[in-house]
Amino acid sequence: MTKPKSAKTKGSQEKSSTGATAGVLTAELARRAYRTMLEARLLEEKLAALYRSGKIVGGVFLGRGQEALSVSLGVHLRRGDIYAPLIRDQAGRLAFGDTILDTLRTYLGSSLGSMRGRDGNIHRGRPSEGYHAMISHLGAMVSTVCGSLVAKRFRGEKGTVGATCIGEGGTSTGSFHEGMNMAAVEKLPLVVVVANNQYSYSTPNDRQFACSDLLAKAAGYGVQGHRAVGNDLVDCLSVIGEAVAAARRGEGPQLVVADLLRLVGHGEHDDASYIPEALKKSPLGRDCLELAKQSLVEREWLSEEEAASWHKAVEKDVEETASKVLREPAPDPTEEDWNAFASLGRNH
Amino acid sequence: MTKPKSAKTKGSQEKSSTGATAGVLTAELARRAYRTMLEARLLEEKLAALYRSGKIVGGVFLGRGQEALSVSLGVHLRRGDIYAPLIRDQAGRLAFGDTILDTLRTYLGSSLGSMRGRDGNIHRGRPSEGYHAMISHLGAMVSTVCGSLVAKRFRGEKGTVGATCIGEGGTSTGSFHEGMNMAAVEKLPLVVVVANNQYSYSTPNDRQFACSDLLAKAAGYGVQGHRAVGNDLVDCLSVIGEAVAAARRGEGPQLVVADLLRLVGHGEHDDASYIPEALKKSPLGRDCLELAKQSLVEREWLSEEEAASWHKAVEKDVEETASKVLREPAPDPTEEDWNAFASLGRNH
Amino acid sequence: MSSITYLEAIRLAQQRALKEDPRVFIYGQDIGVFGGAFKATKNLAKEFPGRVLDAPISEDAMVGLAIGAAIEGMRPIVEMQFADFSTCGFNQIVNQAATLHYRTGTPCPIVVRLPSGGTPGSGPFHSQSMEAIYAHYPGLVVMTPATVEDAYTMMLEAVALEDPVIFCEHKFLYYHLKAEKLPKFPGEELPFGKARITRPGRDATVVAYSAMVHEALAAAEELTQDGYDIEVVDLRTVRPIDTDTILASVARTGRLLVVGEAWPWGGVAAEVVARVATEGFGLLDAPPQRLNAKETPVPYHPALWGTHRPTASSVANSLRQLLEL
Amino acid sequence: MSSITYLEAIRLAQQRALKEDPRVFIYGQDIGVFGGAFKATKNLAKEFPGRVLDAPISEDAMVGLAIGAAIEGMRPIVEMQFADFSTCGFNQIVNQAATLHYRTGTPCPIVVRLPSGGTPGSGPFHSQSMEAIYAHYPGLVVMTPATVEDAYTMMLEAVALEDPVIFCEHKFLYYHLKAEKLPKFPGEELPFGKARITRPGRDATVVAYSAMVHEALAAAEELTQDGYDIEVVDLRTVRPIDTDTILASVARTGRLLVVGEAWPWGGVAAEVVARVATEGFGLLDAPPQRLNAKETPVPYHPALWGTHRPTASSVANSLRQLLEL
Ligand SMILES: Cc1ncc(C[n+]2csc(CCOP(=O)(O)OP(=O)(O)O)c2C)c(N)n1
Ligand SMILES: Cc1ncc(C[n+]2csc(CCOP(=O)(O)OP(=O)(O)O)c2C)c(N)n1
Ligand SMILES: [Mg+2]
Ligand SMILES: [Mg+2]
Repeated sequence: MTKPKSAKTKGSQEKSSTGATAGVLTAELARRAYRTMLEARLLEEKLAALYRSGKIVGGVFLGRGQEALSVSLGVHLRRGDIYAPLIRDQAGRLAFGDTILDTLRTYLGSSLGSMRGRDGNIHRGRPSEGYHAMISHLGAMVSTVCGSLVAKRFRGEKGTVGATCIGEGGTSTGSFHEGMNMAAVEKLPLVVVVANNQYSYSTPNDRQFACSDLLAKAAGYGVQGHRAVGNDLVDCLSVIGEAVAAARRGEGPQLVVADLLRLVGHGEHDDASYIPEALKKSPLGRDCLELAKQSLVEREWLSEEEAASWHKAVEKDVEETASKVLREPAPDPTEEDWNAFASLGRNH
Repeated sequence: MTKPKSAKTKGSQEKSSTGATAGVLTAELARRAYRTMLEARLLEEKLAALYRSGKIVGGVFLGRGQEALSVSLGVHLRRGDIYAPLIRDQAGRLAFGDTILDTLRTYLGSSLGSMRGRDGNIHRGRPSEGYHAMISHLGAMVSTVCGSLVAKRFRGEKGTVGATCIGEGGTSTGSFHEGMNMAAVEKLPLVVVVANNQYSYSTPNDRQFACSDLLAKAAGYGVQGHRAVGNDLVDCLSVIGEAVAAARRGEGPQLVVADLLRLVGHGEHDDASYIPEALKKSPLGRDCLELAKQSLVEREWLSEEEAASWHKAVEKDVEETASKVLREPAPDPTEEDWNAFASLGRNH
Repeated sequence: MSSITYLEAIRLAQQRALKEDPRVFIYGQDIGVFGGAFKATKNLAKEFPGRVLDAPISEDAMVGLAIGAAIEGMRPIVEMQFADFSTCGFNQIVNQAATLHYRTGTPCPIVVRLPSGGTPGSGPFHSQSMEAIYAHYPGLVVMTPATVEDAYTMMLEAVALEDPVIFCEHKFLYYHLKAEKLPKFPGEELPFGKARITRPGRDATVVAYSAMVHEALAAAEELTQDGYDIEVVDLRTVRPIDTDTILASVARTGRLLVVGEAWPWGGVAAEVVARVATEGFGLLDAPPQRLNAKETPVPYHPALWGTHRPTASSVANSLRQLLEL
Repeated sequence: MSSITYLEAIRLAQQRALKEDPRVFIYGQDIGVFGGAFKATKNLAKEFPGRVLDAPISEDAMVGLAIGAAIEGMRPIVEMQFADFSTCGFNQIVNQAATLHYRTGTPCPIVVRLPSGGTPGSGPFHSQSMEAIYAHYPGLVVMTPATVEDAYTMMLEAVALEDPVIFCEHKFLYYHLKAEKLPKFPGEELPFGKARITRPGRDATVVAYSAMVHEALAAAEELTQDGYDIEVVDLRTVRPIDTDTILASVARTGRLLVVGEAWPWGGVAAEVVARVATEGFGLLDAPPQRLNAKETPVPYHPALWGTHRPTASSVANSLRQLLEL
């Protein structure tokens, strides 16, 4: 089911990062990443609580355990880049500029949220600001990001990248394949991060794919491959930093594969009892937030005290924002324009 | 655009055949293969003539130049196997048991053909006999063959294989990807032959894919890979023979990649002027039928005289069959049942 | 006493199909040990080892596999995790499954289960009703059971049919609907393809299917207070459509309202209205009417969703208008 | 004097769009140097270097790419090689393009060109008319030009619209239809979304679109011999449908026949009949009728194909029956 691999195995076109201290990694970046992970974690805990208390209807889908990987992509993107996060990317979203406020608004369906109650939870974004709003159909965002990058190429914009994430299960979709191939043909500055969390919903990897290493797909598309240790923030930051930099330099699409575990169900309705205890106790199951703190403290980039005060501050922020949003108006069906067209009137 | 490769380059999971004299190759097999290639070639020439004279309406899509590769798969299949040929597989079809008669009937839309005028040309088959009838949508047959193999597994049938072909262009489809991955997960005895004829319709390879070698896809799916020299009958026979044997032995899906050129347009309406003369004159452009004859003659498996007499006999057969079919009744719309359902009456 | 839900009926029908017919197997994401996103295959993998298989996230290939297996004589059931994801298997369904028998004479007896329809908070991609899309294609049977009993017997019928069946099971009904016991065998009450007069009436006919049958029934109940007696027809299958039963009903009531949870353009309601207008024009005392979802994606917020789809109260409103025409 | 075909009109409209609007680019299989399977982009790659791009055989990703480019302000045109292959891009069209504006407020101005409809010998997979499938989805505009002039102006309109447009261009009309000159700009004759009274008449209204307009016109001509004067309405766009023009026509003639080349179930004809029955019931002197393709895949043999789709003579027959009702 799970195939633990040593972190730096080389795939055929794989580029190994130069390790934890590689190029782009600075204390400031790591601190920002850690703080954002913390925000994501505490915000998600609040979302789970709101779901349990019946305030959020539908579903809540969390990225617990995947914050290090997710944030590492988000922090390496900048204004003008394109980002299409997927299910478990609360941390990456916040790093890219999404807010605790808009997350809560969207989950709670507030009419003030960017989706205005029309769409919810993980399906949020602000496409006109380069922040794509995923559709549920896995794989679909790969080619969409390609399209935005093609637009930038047409406009002569240089040095911007596009990025998306996907689970190992999503790599089985035809969409993923077509998008990867297309990106490679067009040599687009696309970074695709595959979060191999060993399960797609309940399905273990041996029912999802049969290659011995997902990174072997890179050579099949003719793109560069990178491997990151999914729950090691410092490794994720440096590997993804290098992947994003390579894309920015014009080296074409970059595929990053990281093994990890989600430390939570597929959604909050799911107790993930299909994940064996032994796996949870394996290195894969170590909590990236905890590991990140240790690692930053060891490097003296962060003190325990600071971490604790951040925790408190974020908690407060989340609580206050949630109370505020809970008082915000729900969308009013009689005010809704009920029109799917941008240029046509209603009822066409 | 085209990336000529040495015939025996090793991909990561690639199995090279042991060469021209490998296991299964016998004079008898090679003679049968050659004769079938000849049938396919002469039959297709007739189809082209019927198209030019307006007798065949719609389109004619030929496999000229790809007979060696196509036939090599067909001759290695046997009763009980599953075969889903694609566009350029006239030779493989005949080897699998399709006939000159039914080909002509289908192209001419005869009501006596297996498609009864309802479908035509390359879209023919007898699914209930393991001979799938392709739909046009490229890639779709990969998973369909998987399904038939799963059925055989349910029934406990052992030692049968399923096989399909696809062009290099077809590998870009999501269907191809999903089917390959599924076959690998299920460890099915599937053989997929990719005929890399450098163009998909007019589109050169550099607009179709970016991997340096299509065989690199094998590792990405976790299937065994093989390379054949696409216009060398003896090499195709031995490589595909080995691939089919491996599938039969239970080694799971086998991907065969062969470089070659189609020596004809995409369809008979197309003059293929987009294919550069230099490429046509390269080793890739050598006619597999001619090469096969030389090779068999050199090995003293066939004499020039015999080849000439076969040519004559096949030509006669094709001509006589065509005259016969041309006199057969067209389907009568007033007799047609106009019912798409198997178990419901008309007009449901 | 334990009562049986609509969801459980579907599970039990699949269990029975697996038990009685060795050709049956089930294929879909998370349907094995996990028992499916909605638990429609709970325990079946254990009870029938090797016959309830987890699929990769590959809807196109899932349907392709089912077709290939059907060609070889199997009776595959494919579970889509949500109807909405069947768009990714659309090509195989409409171009291969639907055409196979006409083209080749080989039947394609597959069942594709679509957990369909809206539930609060499910949003644009987990709420769709795609029956009209599939019913457009000759060669596909489209079932839309509205009751626990029908969910059970129609699933058995679906497996038995020689044709590909799109089985639209409504997620809102999964837990909301219960029955005390199940019919012994299909056809006990009504044969395949026959609509049901769920509630006989005199003043107007409401034609509905799936979850909308229950909104129609509630609306009919509401209108008794105004002294109206409304007939409710449950289509049960939307392809084929039982036009005869509809026409007979309209012949009695003279008034027709068709309710569909999907969008109006080319939907079941359009098709039924077109048939009645064409074949039963003279039976109508008033213009036939239809009521559908609003013309947007299915919204996420429950307040929007509740207005987006037809409800008992909007059906009752439409009926009041119809009765005044 | 050189006359302009329907196909050439589409090519010229794309040329003009490329010339006048730097946001426009075209993406599709074999459309670059080769000029497309039907030559609808002939020479455009040369005239507009880098803006007419060959795509891999990846319909899903082709549409996805167009959507992403549209989000960033481009105006992509995607050519499907045949309408039939758009099933492989179906998910992106109906779930991403159609929903984007409603969900996010960001418009999705893409054009997806579908070479549609039957021609002799093209068979089940190169003949389909998919307008009803796409028109079902709120958020998609579906155009079905029937004339050379409309092919030209509507393509320009399609590129200008803020919404995703499914542009159903009919392959049978590609070479068969000719015009002497093209309109200068869209809207010169009729605004977007307005149907055309192609032939005024008194005794019955035939509503048609795309290739069927010409079958309807020939049938109308044939019926002059019986002394009937038939009005022919060309819908031009099937989403939106110009119900007002249809109702006004039926108000004059009292009789309605709707003709569609696609299958009947939930097709354009069903939708139009449903609208007229609902909104124009009192205008009808006889039951509204529809005529569609037969209920099978489109057959290969020309003799079967010629019977499968509506033709002038089957339209004339339907009209005669309608006039006797
Ligand atoms: C095309 C498609 N089919 C099915 C689903 C339903 N679905 C949602 S999440 C999920 C599992 C995804 O697994 P993976 O890609 O590994 O991501 P993870 O949830 O593990 O992060 C499935 C099957 C979907 N979203 N899209
Ligand atoms: C999904 C899909 N899209 C488009 C087409 C139209 N089409 C038919 S053949 C062809 C080119 C195929 O190229 P390749 O797979 O390389 O096979 P070859 O023709 O070279 O043998 C295309 C684009 C199709 N059949 N299916
Ligand atoms: Mg996963
Ligand atoms: Mg090719």
